[in-house]
Amino acid sequence: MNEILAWLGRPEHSKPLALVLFFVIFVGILVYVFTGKSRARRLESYKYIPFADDEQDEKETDNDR
Amino acid sequence: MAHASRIAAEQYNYDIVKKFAIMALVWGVFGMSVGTWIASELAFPILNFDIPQITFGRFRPVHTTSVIFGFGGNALFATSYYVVQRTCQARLYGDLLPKFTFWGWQLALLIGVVGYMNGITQAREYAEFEWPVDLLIAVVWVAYAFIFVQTLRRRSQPHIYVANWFYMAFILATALLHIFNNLAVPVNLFSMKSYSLFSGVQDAMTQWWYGHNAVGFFLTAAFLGMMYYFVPKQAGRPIYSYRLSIVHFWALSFMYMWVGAHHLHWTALPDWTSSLAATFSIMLLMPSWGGMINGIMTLSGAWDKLRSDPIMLFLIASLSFYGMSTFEGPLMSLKSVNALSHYTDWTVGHVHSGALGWVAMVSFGSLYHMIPRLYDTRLWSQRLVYVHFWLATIGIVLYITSMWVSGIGQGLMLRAFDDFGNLAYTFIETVTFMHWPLAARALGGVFFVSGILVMVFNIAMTIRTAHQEQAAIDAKIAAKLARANA
Amino acid sequence: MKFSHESIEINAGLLIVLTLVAISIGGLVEIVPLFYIPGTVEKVDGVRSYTPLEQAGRDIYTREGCYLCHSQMIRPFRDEKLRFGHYSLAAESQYDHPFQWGSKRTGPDLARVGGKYSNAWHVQHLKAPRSVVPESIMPNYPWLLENSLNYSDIADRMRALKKVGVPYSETAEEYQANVKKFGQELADRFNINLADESLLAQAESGNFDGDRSRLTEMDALIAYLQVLGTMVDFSQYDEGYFAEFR
Amino acid sequence: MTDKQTDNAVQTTGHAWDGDLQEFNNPLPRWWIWAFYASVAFALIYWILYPVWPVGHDYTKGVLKVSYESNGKTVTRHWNTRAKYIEDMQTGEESLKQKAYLDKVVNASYAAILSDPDMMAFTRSIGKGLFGDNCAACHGSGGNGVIGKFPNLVDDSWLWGGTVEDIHATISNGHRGFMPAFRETLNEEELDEVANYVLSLSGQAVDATKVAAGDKIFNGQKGGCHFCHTHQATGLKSVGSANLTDAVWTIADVPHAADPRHKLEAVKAVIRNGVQREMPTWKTRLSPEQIKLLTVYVHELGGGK
Repeated sequence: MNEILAWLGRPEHSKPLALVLFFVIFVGILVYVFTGKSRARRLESYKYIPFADDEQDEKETDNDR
Repeated sequence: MAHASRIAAEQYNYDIVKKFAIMALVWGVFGMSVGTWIASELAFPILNFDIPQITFGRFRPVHTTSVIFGFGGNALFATSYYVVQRTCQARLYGDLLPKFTFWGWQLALLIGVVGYMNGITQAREYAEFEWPVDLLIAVVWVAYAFIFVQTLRRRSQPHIYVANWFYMAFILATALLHIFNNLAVPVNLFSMKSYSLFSGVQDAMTQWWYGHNAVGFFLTAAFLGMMYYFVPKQAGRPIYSYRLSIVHFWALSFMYMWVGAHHLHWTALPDWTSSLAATFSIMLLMPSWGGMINGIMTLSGAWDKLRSDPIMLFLIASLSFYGMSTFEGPLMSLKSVNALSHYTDWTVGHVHSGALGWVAMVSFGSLYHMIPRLYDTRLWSQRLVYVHFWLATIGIVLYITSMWVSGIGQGLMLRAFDDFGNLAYTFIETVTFMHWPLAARALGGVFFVSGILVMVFNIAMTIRTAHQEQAAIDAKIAAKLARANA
Repeated sequence: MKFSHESIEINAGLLIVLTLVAISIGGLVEIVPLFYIPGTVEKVDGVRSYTPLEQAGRDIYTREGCYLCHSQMIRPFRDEKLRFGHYSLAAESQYDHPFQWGSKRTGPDLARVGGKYSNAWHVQHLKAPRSVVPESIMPNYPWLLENSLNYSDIADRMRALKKVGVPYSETAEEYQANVKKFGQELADRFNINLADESLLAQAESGNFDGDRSRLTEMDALIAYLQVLGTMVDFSQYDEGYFAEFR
Repeated sequence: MTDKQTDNAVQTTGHAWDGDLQEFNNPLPRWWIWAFYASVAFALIYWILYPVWPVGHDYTKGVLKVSYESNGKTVTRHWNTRAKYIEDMQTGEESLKQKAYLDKVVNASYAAILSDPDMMAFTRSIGKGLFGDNCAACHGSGGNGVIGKFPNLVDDSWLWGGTVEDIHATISNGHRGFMPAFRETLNEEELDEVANYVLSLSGQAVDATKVAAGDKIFNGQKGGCHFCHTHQATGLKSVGSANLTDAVWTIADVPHAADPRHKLEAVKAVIRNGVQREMPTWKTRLSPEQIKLLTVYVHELGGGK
């Protein structure tokens, strides 16, 4: 255990370590994004964000008329 | 309607967006014209005219800087300020600070470009700005990042739309690259000359880490941000898969930073570094294509729009060129292919299939979409958009094919051996061979510049019409008020 | 879907932090080890920093953007060896701030152009390339012969280069170290306190532009071109030696 | 514009809040995922085969090996670009083809090379490249030189000698051609006289009285031209001085002068300013075999001597 800690503590080993850490995070993101029906639904709903402002414009336009 | 947009104009800071959008076109015309000029210099060297300021070596950075940071940069400022406001439904943070980013950016470009013509350069490709300009850019960039983040924090939506992720990554990565690649020691405080902190192999690696990620984050990630807003908006349909956009965002931001060393295959850079870059370049293909798939599939089931909407034509063509050049890139990053392609016009052609086909075309499409909305009017002429589209497309096709001929031709000639195992061609024979491809490339440039000139005319007429409409409405209101008061 | 203001802020911050992490790793892994993995820069004899005149010439080389058409990096291929000479070593550009490996060969590689042509040829070729190579597409550089060389800040330039690691000397100890490393004659050339004298002396003895009466930019540029690729004597080494560093 | 916005709004509300599951379930395209896995697999294989990952003060070397000869022993190293290069130089197909001829060259005499059609075919092939990439910058791709700057190699006049041995020495060691400037020694009048004399040597129409005066200067102490050019004015190949009697002009551009006055001026300019020319040394750049073959190639350009 001490040896592992010592190995991890060496600055020149920080690169492979950082890579492994990031890879784990990346896989985590993948899993997060593609599991759970309600999460999928929620995530996909975000694609309507660009149209939300039109709706507002529209309302204002309606009021204007 | 007019009233509504006036409310919108108060809700959103459109003034700054207009400024950047117009400067994008100004720098675009200038930078692309200079590009066509230097392309012609290579075909017909007499065009250097023995004038130091416009010889190829000094004029080439003027071209690259004007198109990447002038045209591309201003287009990105304009669209990011537009998109972040519209998708957050919040006004841009600050009032003076955005203006500072505008004037600071134009000043940096101007000093840079005038400097190159007078021999003031760091001699690092795409990072030729000398140290005082680098400092100015750094300050502008910090202001930009601050404005962007503060605007994000004002959003009324709970979620940050993915386009803003791409813009955010572009801002962060550019800051990181800019700072580290420009570490240098000035000769003295009053000298425009500086020497890079690193030397030789480390300097080369840092420069191409920067150089390729200028492509990766400045010219790809940021323009994907543009794509993620303007393609759905113009198509009137949401993006194909939001989850795909999340995955490919993270894959792209992670993997791009590894690939710079593929510009240094077979050089004195250690082999491990360039092999590593090659493998990440290959793995980058699918994450890159994620954006293309998402954009193109957005149109699935609505392909008829391509027949009636020239702006959509620009956007979809840009995605096709994006797909093509992100396929070509990993191919060229393979050591065996790179051995042939490196140092030749193939690289130049590849860059331009991305720069003209992807970056310029997606910008044209987005600007055509955005500018009439900023001025609350319609485009003056749809027909001229078609004219622009075909001029641009012909220009690009001429450009890319002539560079394939020139680059692959030169690469093959330089490594050709005859029956005795001797070199089959001398270097100068390859120069002679390249004359006609180089001339054809210059012609491609002429087409492309003609296209943007048509656009500038169309946009100018659009803005003029907008002003006239506005004046007419104001007159009507004034008349009404006068009658009411009477 | 309830979002408090706080969690929005956290999300924006998290996005920034994660993005920063994502974009930092690649650069870290590829750049940092180049500074400490032994053998990245080969151990060879002969590589030295540039003399003041050569450095002034190098500054003109970068000013004119020569790197946009000429590489200084010969790759380990048979055709390049036959055409340009031995492939370039990392050691050969260890004092190059900035590096000038280039990315495009519109003209030939210049890594070993030193000594290949006479000074007179360079003068003629830079002034009017097509007068000697009719097929050339290089621009004319007549002003190099017209402009006097401005070397007023050469000592400052050397000082700046010294700060980034080039072995120029300012103190007596530094000078002695250079004498040991490069010999008396070169150590004098690398002495910042004698920068002007050394620059003038080299221009006088080299007579690079063929006109002793004037010190022009042409003198400096040719002095630089004539030293390119001449520092390492490759006949001293077995070919396998360099392969050990990769 | 209003119409379009209405369209968008209707469509958006329709999709977003009617909960159309079809829209939500846009999967990642299958082929996209599989292609991504394939590229990752490619990278993994690459990482096993080639040097890739920096670890500590070293890097992973990969399992691929390259072998080459070094000092008579076979050396095997992990795959790297430099070992690949040595391997290609030693055992590559093109190298072996060339080597077969180069090995013959080492021991062959010039006469043997010149009389063997196969060797001459090889010489022309390698010579074209060697000359084109090295010599042509000065002497022109056809060897015609530049009058006043770089000697013509296709005529029959050789400053430093035109035998294969002479040419070999010239290429190997280079030369420094030098003629002093006479602007201090001779006045305008005298320059005119010498120039008249020089032109008369190759039978150009000139002023007879000036020729006689020029003769005195040329062959006397005042000019001393004969020290290098000899009394016969045929030149000395030991110092590379020109033969002035053969009507071949390498420095003064007499052939292109419009009229006698310009011819005179061209010659006077050379005498007034002197000559300083340099041919670089090639033995440090080219191998002995290459120099030998280049010698034959250049010799053939001028039709030999």
